[in-house]
Amino acid sequence: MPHISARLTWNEEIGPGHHLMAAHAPQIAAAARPGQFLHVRVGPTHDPLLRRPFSVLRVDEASGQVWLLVKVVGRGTRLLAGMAPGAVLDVMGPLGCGFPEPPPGEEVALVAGGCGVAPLIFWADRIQTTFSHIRVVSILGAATEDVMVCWLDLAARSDEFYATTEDGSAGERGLASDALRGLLARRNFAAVYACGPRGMLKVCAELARGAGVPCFVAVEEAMACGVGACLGCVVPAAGGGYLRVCSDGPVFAAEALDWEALAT
Amino acid sequence: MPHISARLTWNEEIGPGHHLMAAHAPQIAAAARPGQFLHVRVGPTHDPLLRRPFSVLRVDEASGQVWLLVKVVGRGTRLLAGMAPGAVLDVMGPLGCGFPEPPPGEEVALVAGGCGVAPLIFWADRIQTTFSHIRVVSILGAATEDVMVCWLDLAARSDEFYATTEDGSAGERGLASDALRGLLARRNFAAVYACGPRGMLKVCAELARGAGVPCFVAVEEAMACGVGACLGCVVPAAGGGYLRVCSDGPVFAAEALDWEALAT
Amino acid sequence: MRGEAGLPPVDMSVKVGPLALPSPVLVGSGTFGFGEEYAPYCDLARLGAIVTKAVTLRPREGNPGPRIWETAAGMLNAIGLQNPGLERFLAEKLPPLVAAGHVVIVNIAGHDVEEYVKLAGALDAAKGVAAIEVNVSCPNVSRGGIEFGRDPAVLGELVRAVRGATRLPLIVKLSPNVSDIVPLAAAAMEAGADALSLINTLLGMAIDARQRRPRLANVTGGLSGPAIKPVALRMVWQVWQALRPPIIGMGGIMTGEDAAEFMLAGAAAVAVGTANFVDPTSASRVAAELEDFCRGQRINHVSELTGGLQV
Amino acid sequence: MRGEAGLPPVDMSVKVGPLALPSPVLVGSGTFGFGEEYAPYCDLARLGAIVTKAVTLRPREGNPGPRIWETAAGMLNAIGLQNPGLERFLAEKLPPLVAAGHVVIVNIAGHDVEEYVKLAGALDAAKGVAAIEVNVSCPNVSRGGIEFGRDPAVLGELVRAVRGATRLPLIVKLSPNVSDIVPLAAAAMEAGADALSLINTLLGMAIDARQRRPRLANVTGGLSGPAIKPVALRMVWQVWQALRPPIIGMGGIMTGEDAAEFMLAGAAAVAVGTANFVDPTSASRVAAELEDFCRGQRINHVSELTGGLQV
Ligand SMILES: Cc1cc2nc3c(=O)[nH]c(=O)nc-3n(C[C@H](O)[C@H](O)[C@H](O)COP(=O)(O)OP(=O)(O)OC[C@H]3O[C@@H](n4cnc5c(N)ncnc54)[C@H](O)[C@@H]3O)c2cc1C
Ligand SMILES: Cc1cc2nc3c(=O)[nH]c(=O)nc-3n(C[C@H](O)[C@H](O)[C@H](O)COP(=O)(O)OP(=O)(O)OC[C@H]3O[C@@H](n4cnc5c(N)ncnc54)[C@H](O)[C@@H]3O)c2cc1C
Ligand SMILES: Cc1cc2nc3c(=O)[nH]c(=O)nc-3n(C[C@H](O)[C@H](O)[C@H](O)COP(=O)(O)O)c2cc1C
Ligand SMILES: Cc1cc2nc3c(=O)[nH]c(=O)nc-3n(C[C@H](O)[C@H](O)[C@H](O)COP(=O)(O)O)c2cc1C
Ligand code: FES
Ligand code: FES
Repeated sequence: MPHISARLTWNEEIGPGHHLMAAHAPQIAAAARPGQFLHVRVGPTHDPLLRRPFSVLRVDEASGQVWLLVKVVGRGTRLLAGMAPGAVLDVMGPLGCGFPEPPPGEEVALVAGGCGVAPLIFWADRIQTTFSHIRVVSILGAATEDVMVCWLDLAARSDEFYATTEDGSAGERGLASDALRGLLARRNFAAVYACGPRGMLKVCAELARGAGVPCFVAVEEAMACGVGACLGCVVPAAGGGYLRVCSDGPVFAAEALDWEALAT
Repeated sequence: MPHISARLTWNEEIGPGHHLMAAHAPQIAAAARPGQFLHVRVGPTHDPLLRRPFSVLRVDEASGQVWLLVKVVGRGTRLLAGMAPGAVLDVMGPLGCGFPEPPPGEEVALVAGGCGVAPLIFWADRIQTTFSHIRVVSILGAATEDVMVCWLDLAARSDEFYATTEDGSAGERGLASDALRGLLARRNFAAVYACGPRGMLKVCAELARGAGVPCFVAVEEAMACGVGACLGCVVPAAGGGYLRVCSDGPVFAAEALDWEALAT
Repeated sequence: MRGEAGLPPVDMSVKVGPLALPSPVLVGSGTFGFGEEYAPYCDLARLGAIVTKAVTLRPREGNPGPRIWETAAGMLNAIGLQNPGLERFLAEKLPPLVAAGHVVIVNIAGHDVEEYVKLAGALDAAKGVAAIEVNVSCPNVSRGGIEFGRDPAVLGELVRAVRGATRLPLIVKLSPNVSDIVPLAAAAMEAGADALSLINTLLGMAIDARQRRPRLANVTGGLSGPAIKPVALRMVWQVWQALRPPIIGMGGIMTGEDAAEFMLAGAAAVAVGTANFVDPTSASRVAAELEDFCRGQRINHVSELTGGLQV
Repeated sequence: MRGEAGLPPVDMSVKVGPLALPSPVLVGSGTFGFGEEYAPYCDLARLGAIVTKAVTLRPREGNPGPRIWETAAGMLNAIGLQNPGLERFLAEKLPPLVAAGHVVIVNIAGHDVEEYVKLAGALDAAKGVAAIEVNVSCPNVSRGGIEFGRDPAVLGELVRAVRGATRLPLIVKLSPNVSDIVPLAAAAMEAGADALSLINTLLGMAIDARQRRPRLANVTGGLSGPAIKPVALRMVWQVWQALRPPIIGMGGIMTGEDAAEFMLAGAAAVAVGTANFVDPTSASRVAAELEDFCRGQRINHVSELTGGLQV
């Protein structure tokens, strides 16, 4: 978990407000596991003050590059997305736990909502290289076609790929979780891995439980420290109490979380 | 006194920590008078919060450019000096009063200390074009040769030019005010115009008064509004009370200020 | 989104107690001079009222410089109530504002109850004053307002006396440098205030470590700007929860959305202060952005925001 | 400038009342966990002491999320004293810190005097606790410390009781949410405190205008970071001027120069809090920068800074 200066090498707007960015950070590229995140300073002054967490989308160990997908939602992501290649990023990472190894079985389902595609691309890639006996079935949901970014990166690393949009502008009309519902009814997944909005995660968790399939979700929550010290980023745990997204997660077994309390 | 967005067209480090910068701002270029300043935002967030004032060094009405000399002394100037051509500056100006017209006479003395050279270059230029019967005698003082910036710009607009450095690395060893002392003893200036550190201004004011020559000084003080509303930027007035640097100044007749109170 | 087709206009008029204003966006006392300096930058017609720099009975020179210092997302000031005094205010500053058709709220400060009473009486007799804002919290003048604003009994006495001297709407501007703002708000309202302004500056300090000297000649000063917004919002909400009085909220408002936050916390109107220094168009821009915000949220009347926070 | 040739080394050791520390730079309670999380980033050996997250008698779950929100140059937190409780602290958290040779200051919080007394007694009996810091100001737990920290009499009673339960150096951490910090500081010192920590967080609030909801589940939270530095400096200076007690200063310290400012205002030591989140090397970096600052200023012993402000 180094704390380093990484030179930005790529910044491309690949969809409205969606930036694909790369930084030269060989230590991180070598160490990162799918599901982990980087904690990034977005400006040189005291405002904005806190770092911003972003999932690792992909690493290129040979060139020492780490790729991120940044969606502009507020001032921090706006500043980051405005940085030009050559700029130096202050990065901590990789942080948090990654996706757990697939349980025995033939195929797994990856369900991505919007920007949640980032860690699942990395995960699909890793499954294909490290657990090559396992088939990857991916679903990517987005609101509309133009914000369905990186779908090719996910599709290229999947054995089967499904896309959904809420308005039907690409793929099936509907939600990623609708597609999962259909697949779970017909198929026998060893595990479901999901990353996206909380509502989607909740439905995925419910569907997987109904089908008796282990489900792992990557969760987002506002962070301060990113290393487990401040107790700021918690989500409610199933047995009561709280878990830290930054260090107990961001990937959790669905049954570890109290979905009732989480949804509110 | 417009409030505009101006594109940065030039940023060159002309001495250690000294940046010559230009922005495209035709309205300002047309309106600015020597001694006036621009009030510039140095970042897009709430930190740093306040604008920073900089004297106009020169305008180019034909190309609509305004030139500034920025010395890096703190975080605001560091941010500004780090901006690349193409960046958009949020600028208010020209603000404040300029140098008053030279009184009747044959020659005037311009005394610049360090960055104080900026408004005097503009003033020398304007005197040469508008009051061409008046000879400009300039003195530029700096700590050392490498921070003696823009001397050529001043010298080129002066009929006589003297340089001083504290370590003797360029020009005479000593202070700009020492050079003024010598000149005042031999010459009959219509006015002395000075811009630089307060200690230098005080000596210039005393010397000019001793010689019976009107003296005008351009003063610096931390500013908030820059337009006379906040009463934050005051200097003590000769008769008691306070004057606003931003709107009563930044150029004052030396006798308008309470030098005793100012120096502390 | 302004003027977006098909969307109804937003009614921006508000009532702050007895005071009817064309817009909920005012300016913070002391941050807008007497209005004239910002006229070239800011559309004063969009403002609900212009709140003047504090006026005192006699002219005041104010504190020596340095009077201001920038801090992280904020600034300290120790102006020290520099102002031309009541007489010159009435003769020179007020008439042009009134002639231009502005709603004028006059902020007053005094050394003792008597001075406040005299000020209020004179403003009551003047033409064109819409309301009086009583500054009981200026932390910069040693014998000044701060004691009034820290003790409910002392504050009540002051407000009662001023109330007796004028029929104009009376706004009491509270200090945030207190353990509990609610008893002070209650004391002011019980003593006859029509509305409360929340908040004045937090008392702060900055040091030049190399010179080992305070950055301000006055040593301490008032902290304002975005840095204090969370404290200001909390106080507005606390007072609103406890008393539901008419509140003018302020403290670090930079955008229309900031203004909406203050209104949701309980403010009937808001004031833009330090933001004017950062962007001279701030006050009218905040008004325009607030209107846009309402339009985007399908709010027909801006006052629907007041106290609308769901807890 | 560190290690610049010809310059003498700086003695960084300080005394905070009876407590001798190898460096004046500590960490703020609750911002450094129990030390373990920052060990990979920060050279803990450069720190004067590690101040733990608040420990309570029984384990606490803490508040529901969202617990934090970023504000301009600051952040709000409403963690709600989540901690494993005294027993597990003594069994699991304290021993590794002690084994690593760190000076450990344990921050304690309770619902009532009795809980504080029990905590102090148990820590007195434990091995390796260098001092106790009594948190009387955590604004997040409704029945929690805040009342203790707002009334001099109540505070004095608490401190006296805790004083009776331990011979360890006793540090009382005051709340800044008060009208006048000096009487509270005086009450704590008179009741037997050895030192004061100044300041805890300012009570603040943030609102999501579009959702019309508070940003924190707890509605209000504690404001920390550079935004509050001017308020913290002012309070340290006020208390120093009035009482000259041993002070641990904190509130927005990001750099060694910030630390020097607090010491000049009167602090014998300082704590780095929110800065740890921004830069995980902050605490040791601040110590190194402070040492460099002293060297640059030709100061041989860092404690020469304490109270050195020239007013
Ligand atoms: C483990 C993890 C992985 C993430 N991966 C990605 C990714 O790959 N691509 C991507 O675009 N976004 C990702 N996010 C979300 C991203 O961190 C936020 O969108 C970002 O912090 C928003 O910052 P802002 O200043 O633009 O927004 P603002 O709304 O202005 O931020 C205000 C505060 O809220 C926090 N915040 C706001 N939204 C979120 C959020 N969804 N999650 C966490 N904190 C938030 C910010 O960090 C900041 O502290 C991830 C979040 C987490 C926790
Ligand atoms: C009328 C006028 C004209 C000026 N012209 C020039 C110029 O042509 N070139 C140039 O390099 N500098 C000029 N200055 C000084 C310049 O404004 C400051 O150096 C700059 O504001 C420092 O900002 P900072 O953030 O880098 O420094 P910091 O020390 O970090 O600033 C902290 C605060 O103090 C204020 N401040 C610090 N030093 C000064 C100062 N000397 N004058 C005013 N405010 C100050 C800053 O504006 C800021 O609010 C001028 C100042 C004035 C008042
Ligand atoms: C430079 C300056 C001068 C001020 N003068 C006064 C004043 O004369 N009377 C008053 O009641 N408040 C005064 N204030 C306080 C503001 O009106 C306002 O309450 C405070 O600054 C918080 O709002 P802001 O953060 O938007 O600035 C002053 C503030 C500043 C920054
Ligand atoms: C997330 C967080 C948790 C905190 N928890 C505690 C605590 O448990 N006990 C305590 O006395 N202070 C606590 N504090 C207050 C800090 O120790 C410190 O006094 C305050 O944050 C001001 O310093 P800073 O601005 O450097 O953070 C906490 C602060 C933060 C930001
Ligand atoms: S962000 Fe601090 S514990 Fe997770
Ligand atoms: S900077 Fe506001 S009056 Fe000069």
